[in-house]
Amino acid sequence: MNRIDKKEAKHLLKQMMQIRQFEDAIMDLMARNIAEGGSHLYAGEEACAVGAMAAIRPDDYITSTHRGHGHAIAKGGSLPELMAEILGKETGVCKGKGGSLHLADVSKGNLGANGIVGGSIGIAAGAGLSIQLRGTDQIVLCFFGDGATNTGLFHESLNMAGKWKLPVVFICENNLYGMSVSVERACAIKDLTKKAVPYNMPAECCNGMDVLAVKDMVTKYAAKARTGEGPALIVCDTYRYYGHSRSDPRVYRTKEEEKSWRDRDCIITFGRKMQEQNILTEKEVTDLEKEVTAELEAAIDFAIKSPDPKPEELYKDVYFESPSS
Amino acid sequence: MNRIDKKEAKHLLKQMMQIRQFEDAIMDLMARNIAEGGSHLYAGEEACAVGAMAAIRPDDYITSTHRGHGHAIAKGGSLPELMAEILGKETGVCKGKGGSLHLADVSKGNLGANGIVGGSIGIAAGAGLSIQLRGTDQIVLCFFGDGATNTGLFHESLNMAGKWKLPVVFICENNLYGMSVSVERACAIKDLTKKAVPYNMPAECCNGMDVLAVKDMVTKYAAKARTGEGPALIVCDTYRYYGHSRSDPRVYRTKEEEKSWRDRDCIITFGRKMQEQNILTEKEVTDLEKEVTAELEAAIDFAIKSPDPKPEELYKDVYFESPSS
Amino acid sequence: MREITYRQALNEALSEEMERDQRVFLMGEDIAVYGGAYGVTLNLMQKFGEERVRDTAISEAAIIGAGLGAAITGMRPVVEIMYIDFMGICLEQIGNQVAKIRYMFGGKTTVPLVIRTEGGAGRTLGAHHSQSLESWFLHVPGLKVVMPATPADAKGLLKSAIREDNPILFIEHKMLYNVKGPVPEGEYLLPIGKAEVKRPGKDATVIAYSRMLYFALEAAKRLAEEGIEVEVIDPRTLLPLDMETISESVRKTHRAIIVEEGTKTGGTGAEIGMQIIENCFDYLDAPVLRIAGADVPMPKSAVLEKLAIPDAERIYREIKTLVS
Amino acid sequence: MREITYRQALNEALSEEMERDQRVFLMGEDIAVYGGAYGVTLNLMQKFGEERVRDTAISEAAIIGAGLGAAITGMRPVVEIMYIDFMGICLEQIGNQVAKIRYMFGGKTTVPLVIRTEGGAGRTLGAHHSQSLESWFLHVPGLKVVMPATPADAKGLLKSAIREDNPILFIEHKMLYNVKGPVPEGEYLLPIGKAEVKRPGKDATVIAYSRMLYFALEAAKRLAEEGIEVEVIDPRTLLPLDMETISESVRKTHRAIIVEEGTKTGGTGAEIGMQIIENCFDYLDAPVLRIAGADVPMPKSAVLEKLAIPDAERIYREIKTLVS
Ligand SMILES: Cc1ncc(C[n+]2csc(CCOP(=O)(O)OP(=O)(O)O)c2C)c(N)n1
Ligand SMILES: Cc1ncc(C[n+]2csc(CCOP(=O)(O)OP(=O)(O)O)c2C)c(N)n1
Ligand SMILES: [Mg+2]
Ligand SMILES: [Mg+2]
Repeated sequence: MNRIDKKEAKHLLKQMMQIRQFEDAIMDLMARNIAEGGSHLYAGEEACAVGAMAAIRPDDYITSTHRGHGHAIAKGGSLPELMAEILGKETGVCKGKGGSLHLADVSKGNLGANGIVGGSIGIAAGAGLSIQLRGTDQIVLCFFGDGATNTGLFHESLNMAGKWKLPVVFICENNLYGMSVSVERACAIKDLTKKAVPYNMPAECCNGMDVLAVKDMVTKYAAKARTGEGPALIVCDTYRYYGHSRSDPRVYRTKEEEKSWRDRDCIITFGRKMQEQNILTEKEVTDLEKEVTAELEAAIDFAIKSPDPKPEELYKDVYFESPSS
Repeated sequence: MNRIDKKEAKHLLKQMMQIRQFEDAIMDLMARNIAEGGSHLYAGEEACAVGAMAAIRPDDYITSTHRGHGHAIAKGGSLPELMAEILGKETGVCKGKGGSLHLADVSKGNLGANGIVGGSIGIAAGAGLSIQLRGTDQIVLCFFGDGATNTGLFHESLNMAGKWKLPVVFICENNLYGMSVSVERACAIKDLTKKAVPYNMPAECCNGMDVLAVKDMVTKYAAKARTGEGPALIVCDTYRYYGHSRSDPRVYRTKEEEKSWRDRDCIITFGRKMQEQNILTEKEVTDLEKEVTAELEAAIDFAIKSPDPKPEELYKDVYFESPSS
Repeated sequence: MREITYRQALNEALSEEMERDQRVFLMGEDIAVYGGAYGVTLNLMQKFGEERVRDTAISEAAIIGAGLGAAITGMRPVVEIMYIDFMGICLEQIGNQVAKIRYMFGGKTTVPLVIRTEGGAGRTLGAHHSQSLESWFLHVPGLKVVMPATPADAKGLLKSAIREDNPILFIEHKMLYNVKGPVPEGEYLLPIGKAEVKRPGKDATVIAYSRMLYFALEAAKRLAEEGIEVEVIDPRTLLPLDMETISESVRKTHRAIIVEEGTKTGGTGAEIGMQIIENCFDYLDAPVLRIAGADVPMPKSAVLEKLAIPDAERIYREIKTLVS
Repeated sequence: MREITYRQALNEALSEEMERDQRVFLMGEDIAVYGGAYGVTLNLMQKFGEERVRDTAISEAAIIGAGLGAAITGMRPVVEIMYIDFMGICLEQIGNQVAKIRYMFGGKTTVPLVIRTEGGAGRTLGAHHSQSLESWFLHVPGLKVVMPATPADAKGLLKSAIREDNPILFIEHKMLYNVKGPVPEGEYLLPIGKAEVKRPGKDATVIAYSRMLYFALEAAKRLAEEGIEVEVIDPRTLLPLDMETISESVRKTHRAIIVEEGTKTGGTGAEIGMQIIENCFDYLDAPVLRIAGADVPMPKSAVLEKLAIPDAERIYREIKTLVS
């Protein structure tokens, strides 16, 4: 089933590797106290962001979450600028003011990570409404976690999108836990696609460890959204490898469970499959890995060497000041 | 199908008449500028409150809404005290501090009307949790409108109740509109029972113009809640006769629609049915009507003649002050 | 000049801006078919269609979130929250998202969003429909807070607000909608952030806004009859505050009184008062006086409601005591 | 006396009160299995079971609503909101329901509910996890607001809060959890609403709470080395405020400084400052000074974050300028 060509295979694999190495690097930078503050790492879930972004256009929008590095990279963010932002540097994509929880790049259609669980779901609906009012054929991908489906705003926004047939594809990255609380302990039901029932939109589950499965699923519903058929909910089953945050001892899950998911690692399985299908050679895969490592080293170097924001930046950007005033 | 006896028939009919006359009286008091401020009248929906309350015990709890006069009366509130409260008098059930939007009587299990749409649904969940923790076999009836099902708190609370199997029966009084916005224009779906799907609880629709239908439906789910089987959602189809509030010109609905619902009036149809079934005589019905009219006159008289709260009441009851302090 | 009501002035401002700029659209509960709980958006749906004047479900947080999403992707939404009392439902979206997004994004976006709402007591609606919660929003950097008192100010400030590239909370007062006054026709813009001296005087400076401006002016008139000339300033915009105009006045009069309808503790009087202390301490002959609402939830009873907020009589009395 | 951390002191208070009173139970996100984002509830689930220490879904509004429902039907809930930054999600429930229900019901119920949360900057978590939003809650009559700085105060005040029949917002500080101090074992109750002089002095009164208390004390020490003796008062409870203790001090020192971490405009310094003006105007030799956070969303950069909130050096400098 040679569904993709070499170029695309490389692109998908490379983005997943970029995200993985980016996250591993941050783990390391945190251990070395170079990266301060919290960072919710996306390692393990790469297939979701990469598969989803492969299904949309550069002028489409996304909204992201507290676990947003992967989305930012897959939506075309620059590794050095993103890394610098996470270190709070002047050269960061948000000038060091946003940080890990607020990675954003409106110019690339990334309407932002968000420190508030569920906090960007309304923004996604609004971007969809804006598209509808402006009459363009853009769409919005709205990412959020399983935990976010228990916030009120999730429901208010899906109702709005469902009622107005907004061009938004809602993508729930179901990694089984919201921090320490499992889906079973947080939600009255386990099958999260059911959460779309009140909103008159289709919902489907998909293997979030398989980048092509995600891509296909998002392609299907992106097309519907683009042609005015309205929103959908996709639930990607996935897993985060690291703890929720640095200090998380992960008492709420077992080593066996962790291993069972790592056995399905999205990068390894996809690399292997591409080789089995003779789309990529082993050498191409290892070369890609090396290429990404070099990119990451450069990005880290850039970020570390970048200056901190200047003190006067503190008061800048609170308000837009029109040139005339 | 003589399912009820004379005593109960009288009780149900009388409560519905009390509510109807209460609301009509307030309409009149507002026209005469004796009742100030807003009042959302329950006329037309009486079968919901009366049928529901007939299915529970005095030590059960309810939470109510901005349209809460009917619930307060059916939960055993005293007509003079309720009327006095609506006029803001010292003798009111809340000493004139709550008013129409905040009728409450914790001693009778009425945890309060609420000025915030959806605002009491979390309180209902909490009362259910309290029952569960205290280990009693009480239950909670949580009333709200169709419009409230679009608030975030509705969903957060139903999820909590569903997950923890709290003894709460959620009762949606679907009167087709949230203020001026019809269910069709506000909700992505028309069948509001679907809103329970994500919360692992049964949901059923019922004729909210038929007091016995409501009673039967609530009886069924109250029994389940009481025995630990968890919550349920009941959607009562009903209609409010007056506008949303005094100033509402009702441009969003037609005279024909209004008439079609009035043709199904809960008091008339129930009175007629009881006569057809030889449970009540015509005279008993008219006597009941007169009895209620007399009660209402006394209540209005009491309320009008009651004094306003004393100025020093302004600062009282903000905090509980322990006798020792 | 023709006289129209505060309600009509607002309606006209919305209508003119929607005609001028296709990107402007309205969204809120009961604003389209019903024309707004207080009638401010009457007939706009008929004029501009259901696409641009949208009734929403009862979902305040999503209304704000959607407004923000639209604002950062090319539209200029004006959203309505029916009562300021409901702000606690969507304050996260306003405080964390709307107001902070520009800063968090390193200045790489603008947020041309107007959030209209109304507040205030006077209709004996009780604790959930009578509040004056503007002071919460003074504590939200990134937001601007506008509170017009007169029909002309309402029009001029709303039109300017819609043209701003910063998010604005625009707070009307339920008891002012029927107030009439002269309002310029057509293009009429007032600067956001500029106070106005509504009555000149020399013996004390009274800062009052929204409905309280009327009570302050009434009190000032009575005081004038007794030879006490107070200067009455309406800040109109509470954030940012025009301290230049206020300080200039206080340095002249040596006394400052702030009148606000909201509950006193943590209210706007605290902030305005402290800014006066910081800017004019050496000029003050008396402590800055706060005349404010009682620190209680708003009671239903008309008698208690009246006692819970300042009125002209109380303002008159308190100023007289201060100045004498 | 044994020394334990602020975190341990809080944990001990919860544990003791749960043992003492079966009606006390805990509810919040990640408080049971995980033991709380900052570890305050560690091991309490193991001790008291999953019924009484409950993990919830991410549903802040329902957490507050359910806490209230339980509180008025016989329980004494202690609920946790993980960050004060999330309060905008549930402020409607706190402001309109929790705080007002007693009054609206004509005094016919009590609300024994404690809402624990934490705030503050210092961990470069950016704009959504670093705020100090206590001043919003000063404007909510019916609520009490407690903010302990020391481990002993944390224990004594939390135990008292749980025994109160009024709703209490109990605000901890993320940078204080590891701070150690002497804490009495067993029964130890401190009165809600009582300030404490943390360091006596005569040249100026510094009012500082939560983490800022430590910075103020550090500044005071440095000033003392230069012969300037400032009195440092920790109000501990912000609502109601112990103005007796504060006024007494200001009347003695003739100067007042308020230090707060939150953004300045509309902050607690405004309210405390105005109360000082109202109570001590004639005793003041200088304007009341507010030392507060910058009026900006909290930036991520560690360098900017440090500049955004007061520190000991800045407090020292500003007081020195004021006193000299
Ligand atoms: C409104 C809100 N509540 C709580 C938190 C704290 N918090 C941050 S991430 C998280 C878990 C989110 O779970 P989920 O949505 O499943 O995303 P995941 O972390 O699993 O990717 C929590 C509780 C928050 N940031 N915002
Ligand atoms: C949170 C909130 N939003 C808006 C309002 C204004 N409002 C009061 S009643 C109402 C309609 C409620 O509709 P529904 O829940 O169907 O109840 P009904 O009035 O039909 O009984 C609205 C929008 C409010 N009180 N609270
Ligand atoms: Mg998750
Ligand atoms: Mg309705």
